[in-house]
Amino acid sequence: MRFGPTRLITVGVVILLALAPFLSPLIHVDISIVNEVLLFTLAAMSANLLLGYTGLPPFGNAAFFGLGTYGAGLSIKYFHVNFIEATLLGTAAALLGALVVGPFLVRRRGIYFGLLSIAFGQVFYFIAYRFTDVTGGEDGMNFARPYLGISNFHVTLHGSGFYYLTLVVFVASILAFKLLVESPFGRTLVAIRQNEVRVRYLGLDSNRFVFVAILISATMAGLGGALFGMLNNFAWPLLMDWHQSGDFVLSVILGGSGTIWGPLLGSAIYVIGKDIISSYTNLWQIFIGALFVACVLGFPRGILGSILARFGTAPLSNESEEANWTQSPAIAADHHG
Amino acid sequence: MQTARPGSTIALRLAAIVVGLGALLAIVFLLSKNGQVSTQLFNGLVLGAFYAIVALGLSLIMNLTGTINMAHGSFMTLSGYLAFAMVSRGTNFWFALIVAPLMTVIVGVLVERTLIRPLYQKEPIYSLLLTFGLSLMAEEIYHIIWGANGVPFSPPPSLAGTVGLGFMSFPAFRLFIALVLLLMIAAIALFLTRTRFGLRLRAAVQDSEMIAALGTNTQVLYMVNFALGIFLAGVAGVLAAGLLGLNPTSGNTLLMPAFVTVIIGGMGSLFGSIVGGVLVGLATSLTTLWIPAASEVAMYALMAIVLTIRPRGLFGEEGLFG
Amino acid sequence: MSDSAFNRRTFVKGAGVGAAALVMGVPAFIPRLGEAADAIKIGILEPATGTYAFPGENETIGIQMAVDAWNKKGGVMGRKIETVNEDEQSDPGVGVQKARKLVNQDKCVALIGTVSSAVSLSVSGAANAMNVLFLDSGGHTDDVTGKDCKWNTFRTCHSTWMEGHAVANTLAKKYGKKFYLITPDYAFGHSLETSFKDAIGKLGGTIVGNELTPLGTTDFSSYLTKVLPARPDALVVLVQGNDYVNCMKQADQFGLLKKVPVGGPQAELEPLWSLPPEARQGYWGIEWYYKSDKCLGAGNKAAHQFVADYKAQHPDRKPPTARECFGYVSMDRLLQAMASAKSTDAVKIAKAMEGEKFQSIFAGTSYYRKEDHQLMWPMWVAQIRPNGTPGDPYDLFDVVDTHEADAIEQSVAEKAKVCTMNYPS
Amino acid sequence: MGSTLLLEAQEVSKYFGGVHACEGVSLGVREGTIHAVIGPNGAGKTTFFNALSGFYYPDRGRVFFDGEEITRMPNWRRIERGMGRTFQTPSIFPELTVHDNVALGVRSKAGLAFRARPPSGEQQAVLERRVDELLGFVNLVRFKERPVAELSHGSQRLCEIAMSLSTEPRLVLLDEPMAGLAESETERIISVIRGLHDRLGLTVLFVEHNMRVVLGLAEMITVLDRGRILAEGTPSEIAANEAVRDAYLGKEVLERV
Repeated sequence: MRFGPTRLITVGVVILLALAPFLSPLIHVDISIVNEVLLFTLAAMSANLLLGYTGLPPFGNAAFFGLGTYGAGLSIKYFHVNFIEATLLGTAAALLGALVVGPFLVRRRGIYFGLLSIAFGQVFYFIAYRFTDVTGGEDGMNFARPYLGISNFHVTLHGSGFYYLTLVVFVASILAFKLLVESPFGRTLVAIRQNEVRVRYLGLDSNRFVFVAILISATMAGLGGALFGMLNNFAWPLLMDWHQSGDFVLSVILGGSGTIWGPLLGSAIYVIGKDIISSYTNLWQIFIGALFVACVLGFPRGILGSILARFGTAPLSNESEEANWTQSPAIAADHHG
Repeated sequence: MQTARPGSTIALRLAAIVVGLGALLAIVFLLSKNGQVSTQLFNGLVLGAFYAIVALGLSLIMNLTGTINMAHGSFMTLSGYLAFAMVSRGTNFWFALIVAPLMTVIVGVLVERTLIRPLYQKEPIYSLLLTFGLSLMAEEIYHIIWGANGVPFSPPPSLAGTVGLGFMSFPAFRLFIALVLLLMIAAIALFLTRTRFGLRLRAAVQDSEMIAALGTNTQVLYMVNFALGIFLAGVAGVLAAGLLGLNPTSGNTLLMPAFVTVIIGGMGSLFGSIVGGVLVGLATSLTTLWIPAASEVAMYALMAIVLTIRPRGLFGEEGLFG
Repeated sequence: MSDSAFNRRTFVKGAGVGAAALVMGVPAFIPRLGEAADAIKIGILEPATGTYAFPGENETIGIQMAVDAWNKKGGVMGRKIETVNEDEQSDPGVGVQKARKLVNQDKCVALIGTVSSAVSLSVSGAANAMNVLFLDSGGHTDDVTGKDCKWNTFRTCHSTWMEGHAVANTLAKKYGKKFYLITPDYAFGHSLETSFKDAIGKLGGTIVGNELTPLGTTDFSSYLTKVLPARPDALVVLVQGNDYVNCMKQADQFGLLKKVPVGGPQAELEPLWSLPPEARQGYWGIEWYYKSDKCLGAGNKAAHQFVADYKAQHPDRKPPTARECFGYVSMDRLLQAMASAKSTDAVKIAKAMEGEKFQSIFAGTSYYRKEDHQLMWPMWVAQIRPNGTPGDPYDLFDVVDTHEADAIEQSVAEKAKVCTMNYPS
Repeated sequence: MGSTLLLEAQEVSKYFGGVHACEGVSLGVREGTIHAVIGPNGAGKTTFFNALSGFYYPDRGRVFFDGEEITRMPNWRRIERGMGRTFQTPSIFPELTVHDNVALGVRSKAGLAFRARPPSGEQQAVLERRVDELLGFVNLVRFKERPVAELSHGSQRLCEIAMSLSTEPRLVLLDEPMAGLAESETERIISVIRGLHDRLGLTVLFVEHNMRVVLGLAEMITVLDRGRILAEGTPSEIAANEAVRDAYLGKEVLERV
């Protein structure tokens, strides 16, 4: 096993995250914000799987995130489940949502994928918003943080305890993500991003890959959402709004799409930056807007992407051909003549 | 494969619009015994014309350069505020209706030249994020200049009150809006079919390699096209300020329906934007009449149905975004 | 010319650059203003951006005026009062995050603020989890002092139940028995609707139509055209904020306001000021008014002084609205309770606030009810003067009625069915 | 020369709007032959090719592969059945290395592409051997670890041919394999195409408008003009055909042959 710079960075990041409860007060940031960064990153990674690896612009991932939150919240509120059960149920809710909308999305590419994913996301948003009797509607829904639920281990985690639990889930997710994108399946996704027509002419049903990618993406977002719900003990419809999806996508691009650690970097800058700026000025929206502009004009490959490109290990560029922004007839061919 | 399009297509489509609108109006008159339905249809048409004009601007910009302008709503708001600033200083409404959009166009062109132009060769997601950032900034800037509270902006007294149409009475300002929007749609159609520049624009939209062949300066084409889109947004912005309200976020509320309009009509089709606008307007206003609870979802449902049947929207053309 | 040249965070001047540096990931400790070791810190959570920014600004000013007044008197228990502002962005999630930050990082001993009911509820829950006092200054939904009531949460503004019941009487008296409702289709609207229906039912009135309009509706024409055919005696508008502006503006354009009288349980000055005069009509429930002795109390020096101080301190702003009153009363009572409890312990302050009778910047004597922590104060009904009064274009309300709290709020027995206070043991 | 038809098109038509890109074209490709489709620009060659390979479906007519009707079979399934194709502009994964480009197809054929588990050491060794074999065939072994985008146009095309062979097809469709190539590169491609037939025993159908190449390479030629079949026959028959001469062939070309 080589102990190269990548591994060094990985270990460094994990150590930094492990020390966060002690470091974050130094920059006047509550540990719950760092906690939020990790969960936000899970959602950003789920967006990255579609955007950076498969080449589809995911503007509906907030809906899956929110399904995770509501799934966990509702099951706690109405069925009094424990922490682990709530996490699993929330994740399952997101997966279920993806199973419903996936078939509609799977044949779309480019802008149409993006806009259709917004539309389906908004449908979930309106469901949460309308079912006031169940979800609390616009007012949102309070619920208690459940017991952890490992055999007789009746503990409710708070503050750093909850943070470390999240960190474990997070590190496991990052590892799983890395294995996934380096697996044959992941490589096929990257190939789809670069040239889907060729993938099909190598005898692979690309829609099948896209469908599974959507399911995996939704599951990751749902996992993040479920934990996010229990972090805040609150679920509210705005979580599912497409603006939230836009924040995930920005974080991916800011950090570097198509990279493993990019979403973490992007989410950290976005979430912590917003938290800090909005504490110091009411004009924070101008700064966040400027961040969007600066990111697009200054770091089109993302911060991590630019750094990696400098050191020669170029990540997948975002400037692939038009390939996935146009929908070749060859892709929809088996459904539309 | 050369898929030559007959030059008269646009004219034919225009005729189709006129016939279609005529048919709708006929329905309105047939149903006029039920004043509610006819008024509602009329409302839907006015609303639809609004969506259409906003969508037309979005569509022009999107078609030629692949820029998804999330700041379109902010330009509408800006135009509204500029008109408000003029009118509240005693300027005449009609003057403001023309000049505010033109001033907005200047801002728009500056933004296009400095910020959006570098992104033309990149994936649309970049311009989308950039313009989204701009809209965040714009909202806060309007807040600083004009305050967080909405400002009172009303149409001139000559357009106040209602007009009796025989079968129903309708707000004069809404009729005026319908008229202006129809005129603008007609003017755009004429511009695109009858002027050299318009023809080039259309050619360029269909095949970006053709611009070079035509010897047209691409950058100028992009700029004028953007300006045109913003001008449409500007006029819509002033009218919307009079009809709805004017506050830092008001333009953005029209943005999502306009995007849905573009998708339903089909990207790449200006005609589609017009038809899409009318459909979205009618769908929204009729669902509020019959199934109010579904009114928000109506346009998304319409979009999902259209895309399931026609993946490129009603009049979408191949090759442009798919 | 602008309202918002005013910047709440006066201490921030120049900190924007520092914040920009922070965003680039430079770890730095930027101390907040003062940091006087023995100051008592209180966290203000108000929307500074988005649709509710204006009421948010107004509540903040009210809060700040109370703080200034107490600091001038030497603070509480000899300690200065310091406030830390956070923008809750009208987003319940942000509200929770900011609440935690104010308590955990800034060491605030109490939280105050919010405009949107959703944020009030989420902050109320978060504050409860941290055992911190929360004064809901401006979120109206019944649940805050109803089924979601918490020992640590006190509400100053009126509940939707009070609003619905206050105006019903006047509308029935002035207009008749048949009403057509335009209701915002979310939790706040539904509870306002329930309350109004209850009140009007008891008065023998009927609802001949009810339009549920989504929050953020821009085009109300579809709903408004259904009103006339139903032949109501009055149109009752429950929507708020920008929706209120759109609704009234379009009701005017459709000529509806000339044919059907209009009114509603809650009209705020903020949206009314952004309406053109011809769309300002009717009888409305109001929560406080800067120019009426009915509201302020004829001989109530404190109230008149507050209005005068406000004008002196903020010469460029429009007159104070009910939002300034909410902010002021909330903060003033919080500090008073702290002073009487001689402690910053949340439970002790809460106990000191419960049931304590007081007079403030409005007419009469009132108290935060022990059973639900709702401030029991009157509501008023006003007729709108479209163009204000000579010399004061902002003077839109002609206050006609006063409704005492006991007559319009649910009884203690009713409340006991949904709300139980569980103090930490 | 086998006598069964490996690929058969019956009256295939494809319209774009009002344009009849391809009208009632029938054609049979006998197993083990090299068959060419020629015609001037805009004759509908590529449209016909796309309809055969399932890039899109024909509006009318039927297509058979090895006796099975495949008219509306998804393109990826045709590859499973034993078709392979290249495109006018090489369709490759520009950012991946030559090795990875070809390996994807090999994994696809081996049924490993959909798996989240990395292949076992044994499987991997088999895969690598197959990749080397394919690269050896097109003579690109030396570029194995280079991103395809860095290769010359001709090498990219060779890489694409190796990719289309990676799924072990029985029939290879080549869309203008010589388009945009320099003389020397053309020779390489020609010898590879011959190799497909002679060494691998594959059936080849290709579109080309370089007449010299066609006449020298194909055993059977179909001439398209304005979306219809103009003539069909052996190279010598085509070279002698008056209609073809008039419609399409420059005289000097024929004389040079």
